[in-house]
Amino acid sequence: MADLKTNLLGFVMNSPVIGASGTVGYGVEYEELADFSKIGGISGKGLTLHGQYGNKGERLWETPSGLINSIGLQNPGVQHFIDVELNEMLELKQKYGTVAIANLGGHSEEEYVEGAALLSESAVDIVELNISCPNVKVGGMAYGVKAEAAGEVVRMVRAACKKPLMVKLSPQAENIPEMCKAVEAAGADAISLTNTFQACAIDLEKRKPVFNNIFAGLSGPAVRPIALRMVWQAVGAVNIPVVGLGGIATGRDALEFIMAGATAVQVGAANFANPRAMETIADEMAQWMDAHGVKTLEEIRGCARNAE
Amino acid sequence: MADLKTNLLGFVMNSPVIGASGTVGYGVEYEELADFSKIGGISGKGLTLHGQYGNKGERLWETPSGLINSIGLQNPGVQHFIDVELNEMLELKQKYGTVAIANLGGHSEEEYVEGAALLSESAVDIVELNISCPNVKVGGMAYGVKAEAAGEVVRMVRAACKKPLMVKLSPQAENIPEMCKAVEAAGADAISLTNTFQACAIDLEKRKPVFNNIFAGLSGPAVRPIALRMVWQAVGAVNIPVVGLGGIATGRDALEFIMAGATAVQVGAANFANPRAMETIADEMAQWMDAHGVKTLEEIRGCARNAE
Amino acid sequence: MRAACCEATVLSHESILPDIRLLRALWPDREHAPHAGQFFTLRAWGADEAPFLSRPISVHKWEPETQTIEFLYQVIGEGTHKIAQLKTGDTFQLTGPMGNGFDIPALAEQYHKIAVVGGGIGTAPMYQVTRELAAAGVKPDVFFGFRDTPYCMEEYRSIANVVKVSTDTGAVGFHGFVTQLYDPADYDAVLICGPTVMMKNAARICAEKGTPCFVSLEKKMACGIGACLGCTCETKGGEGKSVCKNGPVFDATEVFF
Amino acid sequence: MRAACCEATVLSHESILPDIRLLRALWPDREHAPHAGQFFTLRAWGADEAPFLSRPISVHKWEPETQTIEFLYQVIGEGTHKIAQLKTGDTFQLTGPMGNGFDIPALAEQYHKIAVVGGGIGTAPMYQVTRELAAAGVKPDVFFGFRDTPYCMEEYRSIANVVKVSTDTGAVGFHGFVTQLYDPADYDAVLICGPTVMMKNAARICAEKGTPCFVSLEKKMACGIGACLGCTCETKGGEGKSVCKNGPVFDATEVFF
Ligand SMILES: Cc1cc2nc3c(=O)[nH]c(=O)nc-3n(C[C@H](O)[C@H](O)[C@H](O)COP(=O)(O)OP(=O)(O)OC[C@H]3O[C@@H](n4cnc5c(N)ncnc54)[C@H](O)[C@@H]3O)c2cc1C
Ligand SMILES: Cc1cc2nc3c(=O)[nH]c(=O)nc-3n(C[C@H](O)[C@H](O)[C@H](O)COP(=O)(O)OP(=O)(O)OC[C@H]3O[C@@H](n4cnc5c(N)ncnc54)[C@H](O)[C@@H]3O)c2cc1C
Ligand SMILES: Cc1cc2nc3c(=O)[nH]c(=O)nc-3n(C[C@H](O)[C@H](O)[C@H](O)COP(=O)(O)O)c2cc1C
Ligand SMILES: Cc1cc2nc3c(=O)[nH]c(=O)nc-3n(C[C@H](O)[C@H](O)[C@H](O)COP(=O)(O)O)c2cc1C
Ligand code: FES
Ligand code: FES
Repeated sequence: MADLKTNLLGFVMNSPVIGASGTVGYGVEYEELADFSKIGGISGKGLTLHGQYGNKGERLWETPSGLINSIGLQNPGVQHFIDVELNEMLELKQKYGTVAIANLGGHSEEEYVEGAALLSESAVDIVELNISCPNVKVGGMAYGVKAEAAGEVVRMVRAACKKPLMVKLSPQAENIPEMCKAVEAAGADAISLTNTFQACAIDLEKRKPVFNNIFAGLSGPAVRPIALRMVWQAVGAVNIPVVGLGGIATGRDALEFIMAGATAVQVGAANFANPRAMETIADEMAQWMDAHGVKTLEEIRGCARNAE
Repeated sequence: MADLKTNLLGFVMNSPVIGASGTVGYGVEYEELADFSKIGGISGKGLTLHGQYGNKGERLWETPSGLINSIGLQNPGVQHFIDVELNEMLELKQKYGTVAIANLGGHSEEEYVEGAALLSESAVDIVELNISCPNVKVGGMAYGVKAEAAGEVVRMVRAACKKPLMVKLSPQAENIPEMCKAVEAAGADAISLTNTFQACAIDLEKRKPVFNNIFAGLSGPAVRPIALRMVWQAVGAVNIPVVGLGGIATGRDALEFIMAGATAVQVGAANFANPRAMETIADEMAQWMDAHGVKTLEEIRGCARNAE
Repeated sequence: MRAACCEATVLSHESILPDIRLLRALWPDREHAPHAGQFFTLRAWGADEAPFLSRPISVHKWEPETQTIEFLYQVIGEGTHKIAQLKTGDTFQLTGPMGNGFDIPALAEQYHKIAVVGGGIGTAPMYQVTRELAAAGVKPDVFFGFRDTPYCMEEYRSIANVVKVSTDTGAVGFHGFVTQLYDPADYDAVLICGPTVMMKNAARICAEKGTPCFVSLEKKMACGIGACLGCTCETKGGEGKSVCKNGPVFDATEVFF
Repeated sequence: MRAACCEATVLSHESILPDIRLLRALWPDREHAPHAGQFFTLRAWGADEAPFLSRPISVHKWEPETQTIEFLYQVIGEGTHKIAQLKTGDTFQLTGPMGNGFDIPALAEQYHKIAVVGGGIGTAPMYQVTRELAAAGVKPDVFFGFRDTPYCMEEYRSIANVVKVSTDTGAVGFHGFVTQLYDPADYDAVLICGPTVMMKNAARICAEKGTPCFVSLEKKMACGIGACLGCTCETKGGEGKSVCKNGPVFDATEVFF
């Protein structure tokens, strides 16, 4: 049987399949639905220093093979997370070994730093710095576009945070390789990409944009080929691990990212079409590996780059 | 009955629906399949000064609600186009009124200028300058990313070309509004966007990228929400007409672009799923308009921006 | 007890009206039995097929002995059209039970005169509600409003005290709004499911009369289990609650304010 | 005469082998009649459903009197699986005829001893080819290779001179390659459709013996009508040709070099 064990920043995960931030709550919500022993980790819903309600108006919109969301980082705040939700994540970890990842957003550099400092003192395993949320008007996104701005905020967070730091990139980055290099240079331990793609939908009957913010974030299988391209670029640009995501819905999808060089993968929107998507993806990866005589992911990680 | 007549750069088209470059040959290929009296114009296959074979290896790959292509601007060259294919386009125009658009790519500024100068002397109606093809290694793409580079090449082509000039943008542009402003300032008469999205696919069995160039261009309904967002940004950034495209497959899709402010739309990949897509889209637009008491496109063009 | 995700089998599938269907399915998971006001998400198409999201439908009736669940639903768009294609013996993806539902034991203990109010397809969950109330010893009065043609009303006679119907067209029963059928002052509590305007109206009248009112809300849902925050509704406290997890049933004063 | 896009009706649909199907459909467009070696694209699913592209299938048999077209195809992946679901009376999107096909009148006039060679599902177009050749007065010799089990061979007896079969497993007929069944030197022309390696091999032997050889190529196709340049094959001249429009039938020396 193929061994899916995956070492991410020193944590040995049961599989490379991580629940993507914002789609799996803090893990417990899915506990009875999926076999967590096959899930590598959970990235919790994106946090901001202070809790917030998120966006008003429409929050979800279906598109061909995709979903646009405009949640707007609704969350209970970092301290509440540490007091309550983190403990649930750690219980899951104890039971199943799922690595606990805190996803941190922010509206200013100060907020990022303060939130990261709090998480630094918590029992969370990894901090995923979200510099890429397209759904908050101020902040988030700005850092996701310009490499210098991203490097700056990562440097400040790095200084404030002793936890392994994974920086989550936006597909709106002006230049993916430069962005990757900037966050690596600023002290990131890993990179995850991509967050959602800035998108728009118009409600014909109302003759106005579906979302109050006009733009919102597209994800799901529709974006997978673009996300895979960006992951390919990221792996080529840096020496730190790259966690790939964007539209992964099957074991074959996940293996494409692994063959492009990703250390692990995250699964977001696919959880909505199949609540057992994460488990199914891990199973399908193992099946493919078994059928092809591949024993560990090391044997195939990055193999598609050999011809490069 | 709703009137779909659309004025694009002085040409009154039967409908706002234009066949997108590279997907409808030079029009004649589709003549027996679709009712051309409902089609506004045809943008011919992308030309380069000298004819070229295009890319070797896999050229087509299906993805969820999308298609990745790596044609690589196979074309007979500008002069051959003027001597042969343009005449076919003009025959169509005579029969049905479909505006003849020449799509021009290039590998260097000199090539762009030389090609544009030849087209300037031809009987073509509009020149669509493709500064955005993701499938040619040198050129094309470079101009599509940086606003200054784009402005520069548009300025040179503008000087060499008396024809109405529509500049076709890439979704890989670092900054869509800045890009739009740069090409407007450089003399573009209209903007069309988007071209295909740079994407990647990996063949698991071969354990290598599907395409020889590793990356190729994604289009089809999958990308529509992103393309619509960019078209929204473009309309907000410039005062010249914007022609929207990317994943349009139904009348409703086309109307979203019109409500975002697009003057006309182009239809690409959808022609492959339904050879009568262009005609069907025009019919569906008219049906929606009839059902909603909308008599002309002017009544609704850009209406979704009113709340802005 | 959280939700399970199972392959359910269609036992029967009836057309009640041109756009109304009654789907009976075998719910294989005995451990996850639903109660009144809860819902399931249904998916009668592949994970890779449109629509992207599964569709939430309330429990119309649940028979624990036979593990049979009934869904009463309206065919509206792509998702319900695909569900409507299911034939006896077909299987489909069923996830649930989800949501808090109505807390029938608590309601039956606290209140003695209960009005069950439904509008249109919002009557769907009210059958299980009425049954459970009756079983708990509190036969409610039932007031349903429809546009033109009432449906699935037969079985209420034995489990309700009173059953009254209104229609917008006057075709059947009282010609007018369902809210005109009863006076909240006569009741200890009012339970409502229907179009948002109707619920808001009914809740306002209840508030005026000081009668506790519980409403079952609808929001577009992605996960159905409180994980995505796609279905958040505004609450008086301002913090927002997930309709799928903290609801769909809310004290009306919490969500209409 | 270019292609038309019509809704075609299934007249019958047979399983020949577990993965081989024979689909008979009514092609409504009399003006666009196909000939041997041409193909249609089939779409038994919505324009908004996967797979994105329609699937090209050759004309196995065309009966002008009844406007009946037959497709013999192998169920391989998503597209052919969906086509395989079609039942008698169903309609589907059929576009064609496409491609040059074999120029039977010219072939029959120029050549008198013709070998028709097919490999596996590559035999599908060869039935119409053989019929048209016979009708033009040149009954060909037919040589087909299969992996294990030949299919749809019965009707060749009356329209071919000789019919010989080889199988990879030796289960039926000659145990070996189809190229071992005949000597190109005995023929004025060889017409081939089958796996690329097989065609290349056969074409090489023909070239050695100086026998003209025509091959029917396969390439992934998007438009099928020469508009997208997705199906370009390399040609001796270097300019590249569209398999869908300039082919699928080529003089072997043009494409295998
Ligand atoms: C908790 C709950 C219980 C429900 N119970 C019933 C019931 O018992 N009987 C019944 O007929 N209907 C019920 N509904 C409504 C039902 O979910 C929608 O009618 C259905 O989703 C429409 O889907 P569609 O694809 O057919 O139509 P669409 O055209 O896709 O959508 C029509 C409308 O349905 C709603 N809708 C669409 N997708 C979703 C989604 N993923 N989640 C929630 N709402 C959505 C939206 O308001 C949308 O505008 C319930 C909804 C909720 C939230
Ligand atoms: C001109 C022509 C005539 C053909 N005639 C026949 C025939 O008579 N009988 C028959 O069984 N098969 C025929 N084929 C092959 C048939 O088109 C493929 O088997 C079919 O497209 C497979 O689709 P799928 O979705 O089932 O499998 P997939 O798993 O999607 O694809 C399997 C393989 O089929 C080919 N293929 C996929 N999509 C296309 C496409 N859009 N265009 C062309 N090839 C594609 C590719 O090589 C792919 O690797 C013909 C192909 C061509 C080009
Ligand atoms: C409903 C929803 C909420 C999300 N919330 C967050 C978030 O809070 N923080 C974050 O970094 N990403 C968030 N994302 C982005 C996902 O984590 C992921 O990056 C993106 O959806 C792409 O992956 P997918 O295609 O597998 O969904 C959210 C996505 C969705 C669909
Ligand atoms: C097969 C194919 C070939 C294309 N060739 C060209 C081209 O030569 N020049 C160009 O500007 N765009 C080309 N495009 C891009 C389309 O014109 C269009 O911009 C893109 O496909 C997005 O539209 P769609 O989603 O409707 O296909 C091509 C697209 C496809 C699918
Ligand atoms: S639907 Fe996901 S939180 Fe309610
Ligand atoms: S398939 Fe489009 S040119 Fe051949």
